[in-house]
Amino acid sequence: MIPLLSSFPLFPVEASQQARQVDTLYIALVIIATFFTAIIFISLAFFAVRYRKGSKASRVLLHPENLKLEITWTAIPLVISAGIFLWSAKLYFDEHVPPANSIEIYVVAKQWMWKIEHPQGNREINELHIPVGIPVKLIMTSQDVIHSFYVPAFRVKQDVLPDRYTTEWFLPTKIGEYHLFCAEYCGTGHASMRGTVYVMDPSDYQQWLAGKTHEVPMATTGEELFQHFACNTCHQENDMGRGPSLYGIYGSTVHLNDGSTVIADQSYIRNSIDDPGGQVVAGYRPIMPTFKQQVSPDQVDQLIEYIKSLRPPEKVAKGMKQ
Amino acid sequence: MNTEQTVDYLNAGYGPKSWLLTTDHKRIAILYLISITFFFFVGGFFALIMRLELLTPQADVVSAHTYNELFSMHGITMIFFFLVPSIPAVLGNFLVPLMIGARDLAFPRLNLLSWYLYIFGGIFTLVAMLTGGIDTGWTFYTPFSSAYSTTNVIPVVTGIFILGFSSILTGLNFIVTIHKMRAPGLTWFRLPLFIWAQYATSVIIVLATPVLAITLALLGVERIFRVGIFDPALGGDPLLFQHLFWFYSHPAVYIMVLPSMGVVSELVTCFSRKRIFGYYFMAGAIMAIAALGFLVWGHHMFVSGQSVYAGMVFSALSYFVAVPSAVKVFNWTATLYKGNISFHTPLLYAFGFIGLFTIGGLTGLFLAALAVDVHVTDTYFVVAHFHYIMVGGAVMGYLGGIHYWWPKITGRMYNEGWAKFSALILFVGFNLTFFPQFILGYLGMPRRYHVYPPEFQVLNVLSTAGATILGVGYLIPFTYLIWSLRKGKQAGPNPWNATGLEWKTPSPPPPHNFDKVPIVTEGAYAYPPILTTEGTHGGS
Amino acid sequence: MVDHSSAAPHAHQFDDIQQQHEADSLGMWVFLTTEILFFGALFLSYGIYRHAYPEAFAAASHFMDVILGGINTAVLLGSSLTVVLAVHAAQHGERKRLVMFLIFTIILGLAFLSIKGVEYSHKFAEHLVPGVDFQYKGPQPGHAEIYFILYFVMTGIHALHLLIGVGIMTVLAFRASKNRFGPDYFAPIEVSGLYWHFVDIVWIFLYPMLYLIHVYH
Amino acid sequence: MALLVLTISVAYIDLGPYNVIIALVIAAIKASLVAYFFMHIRTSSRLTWTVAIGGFFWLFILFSLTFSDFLSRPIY
Repeated sequence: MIPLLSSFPLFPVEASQQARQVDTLYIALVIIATFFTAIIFISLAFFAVRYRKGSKASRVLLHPENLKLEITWTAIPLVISAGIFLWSAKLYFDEHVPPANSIEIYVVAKQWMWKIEHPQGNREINELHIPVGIPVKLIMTSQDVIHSFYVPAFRVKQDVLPDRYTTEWFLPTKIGEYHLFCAEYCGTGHASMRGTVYVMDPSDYQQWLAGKTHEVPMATTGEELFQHFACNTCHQENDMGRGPSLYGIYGSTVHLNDGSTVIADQSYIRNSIDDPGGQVVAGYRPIMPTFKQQVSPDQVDQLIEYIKSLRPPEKVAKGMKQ
Repeated sequence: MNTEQTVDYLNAGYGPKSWLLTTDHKRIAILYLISITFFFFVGGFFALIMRLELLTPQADVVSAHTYNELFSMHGITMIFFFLVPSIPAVLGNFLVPLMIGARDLAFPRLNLLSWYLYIFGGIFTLVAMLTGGIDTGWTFYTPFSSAYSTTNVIPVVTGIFILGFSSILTGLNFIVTIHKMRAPGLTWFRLPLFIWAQYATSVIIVLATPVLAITLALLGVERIFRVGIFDPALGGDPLLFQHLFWFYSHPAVYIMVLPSMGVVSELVTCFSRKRIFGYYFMAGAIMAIAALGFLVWGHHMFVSGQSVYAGMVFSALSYFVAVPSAVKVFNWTATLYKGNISFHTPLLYAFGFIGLFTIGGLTGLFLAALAVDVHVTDTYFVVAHFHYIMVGGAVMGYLGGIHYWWPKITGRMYNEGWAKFSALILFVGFNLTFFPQFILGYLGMPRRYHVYPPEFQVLNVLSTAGATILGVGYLIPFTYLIWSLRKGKQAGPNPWNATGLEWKTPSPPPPHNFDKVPIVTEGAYAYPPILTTEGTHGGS
Repeated sequence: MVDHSSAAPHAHQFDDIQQQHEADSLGMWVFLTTEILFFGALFLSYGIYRHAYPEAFAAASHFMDVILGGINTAVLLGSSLTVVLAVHAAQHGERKRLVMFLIFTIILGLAFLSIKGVEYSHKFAEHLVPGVDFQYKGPQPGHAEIYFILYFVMTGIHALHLLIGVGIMTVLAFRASKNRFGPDYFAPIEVSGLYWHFVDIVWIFLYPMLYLIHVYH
Repeated sequence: MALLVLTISVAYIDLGPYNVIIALVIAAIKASLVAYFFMHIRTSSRLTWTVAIGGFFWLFILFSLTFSDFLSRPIY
């Protein structure tokens, strides 16, 4: 019985915090659905037998329409629905707010593979190694079409779009190996765009990170790129350059030319590299050329990681604007 | 017997010209019946090969690319060329004028044009699919469809564009006909629910189809000129495509299932010999579904990168659609209460519809529940869910309707024993095919996969076994219905003793439907009261 | 278009000419709602991208010829007026006036299309045709390109509608000259008039959205 | 009626520069006038009103729900 069950599962493994929460909601829904299906099926069967043609059951009917009944069975589904909505919306919202202490890992999807890079510089393809018990946030983008990063054991899924970042987070709770699927149809090799997520003991994870000795941290690679593309000639440590300083900019609120503000997150940095004229910092002229053709999505990720590592040298310098 | 002498719509003229140039709504319905049956079996054939491939975890029947073409062609054929036109274009075309006591639809020539557009678009698409293939899925998501696919995207999209006009013309025709051509005394709230359903469906068609048309046109422009409308690499936004696409394609689900709901209301009342329970709520629910169905398209996009807040709005609105659907199921069930039920084949299909639609509808709640949807969207759970609605719902209703009105359409009865047997086979085959897919989906098997991890195999084998039964099940009615054309018993004008104007004229009806314009004095389903405790049934 | 005139006073499926007239008119209105949604989806795409790239859109609209566009607006409004007068003439059985106003309408329609053609040829000359020949000197050429695509698609589909309208009007004028219409039977004129007005209304929105963005920048 | 058209077109070009909302409001007014007088909505049945308004209402649905996504998107 047991080997059969393991080769023929009827319920997926729960390997993340979200999995437990989603399953609870799912089981509640199964109960509700079974209950109503049973009501309908049983009454169908009961009426079908009792009121079959020629049966002796009484057909005296007092009211052919029954307003109270109609209102009741309009209201009950409405109330139940409202309850499910609130419950599921809460979970959904939480699924989009990664905890501050999350490990951030970059994912680049392309036809038909997952390229993953850890901040420490470890790269892997179609594999994702993560520690158990620590929230992981994926910062994802695609090089070509829309993909979707789906780990059934974690009950999370998020489409991965070209020229844009989407994020997904989860808190793995169980050591093991789990499927990674591409869930958004992406062309011929869609079904083979699969991988494995390895949830490891934190110490094993550290060992794994260190095990690949030649890895250069993403921020370091990013710094080299920063110099290679001569970004540093304009974006200097202080605000004396032709472009704004990037020290301490990550995560801060930036005031733009048109009076609006924006949070300098990965999307903002990426947009500024691709389309520098789109969101110009207040006080600066739109002189930066686009680097869209020169910089690959992986390199953008490395630049972001570098910019993230730039802490403000002095608090005073930050407020200064031309 | 005496039908030999009387002129009916079938013997009013002979030869291909009398059919291909006809403006008689009943003949056009027959043209549609033949063409959609053809497309149904084409689409079913694609499905069978897919199920065959999915027997094993490896690719052994077809290649990845062929499989992708198969599911795309299956979806496109079944949705655009079978389900959307099925009940409206066949039963609706035949019955709307008959049920409201009109001589024809308001615009008979437009009606014929609509069939020509359908058949032209259909053949165009089919040829395009078979010559150059199409591997985008029926959803045509950008930028894959506009910049990456190397298949015949433009011709296929053109075919669907043409088909869109056919739909719009049919919808427009029904709306005008129902508004302007009802028999004297036939007020809105005396209309059979089938007419309400056709009306609501037409409203959806007319309002949603143009958006699909323009979206596909923009996709074509993007693909031909390599410019960015939806392609993010060129500044476009693929989510805009998804919004526009689902603005049509979610309501399209109701285009497919609402007419079936109308059919089921006719069947349940006729065979329990009772007025429908809660007529006003039923009519209201139809219109509510049609209207609310337009507010929920974003629930196809919960993981697409759509704003979290928009997702919540769409989720909340989705639950409002669930309510009128639930009301309808309750009312059908309540109609049976204290009825006088005789189990003819159409009623079996109606039972099948109610049961399967209930399961399909309730699993819709799972998908509207945001966090659960995140897990099951784009998996087999979704596949199972929409097949319960579209095959379990729409096709069951369609077959029920075909059986119910077959004597009216052809003047002949089919073999009841075979019919009941095939209804049972279809019900069993359907559940065996699609129920395992719910489990597969929750386990996490993504859709559109031709190879899969081995632990999913057992459920896939069950599903394929069911699909085989289902395939055979569809061939049985095809056979005995054709047989009945020659050998079936004469039906007479009203074999079911049903109310409704369509039964007050001979079967098959004369070319102009009614010799005298009927005058309506009572509401729909005015079955005589069923007599009391003695149990003597009060059929008229 | 909806067109059921025949020698018979009313088509067989109707009880009388009144019912037929109402059906024709309702049919056209329903058709126009599909048109609203058809163009509406385009306007939505425009709105989304304009919201996303306001500067690029404003800059790109500098290349529009406000004067020619303005003239075209006047031309179309004028043609709507001649259509109204044609319907009026048909209602009162004034055959000559009917034919005359239909011909005026056709001329104005063709005038609009010619001016549009001139504008298009300018765009070709200025290398502003996305997908064919697009060399844009202003800022954010990629986003400006979206503006030009939408410009061509929206005005192109609009022009196509107008072309169909001109075709219908030509048929009507021809049949009017054969005295097919009269005070009892003018639904085709009225219904085609509705279509014509709708095409006019679309342009009323297209003009400020495509041509007049930059004026306030 | 010709005068009406003329005034509106002139006023429209003058007011156009202010901003997009005014331009659209004027376009809407102009469109309504065309519909109201030229298309005989003025004298039409309730049904025609319903059909015309229905079309725009559905357009409003399309716009509002789509923009509900695009306008709330940066907040992530």
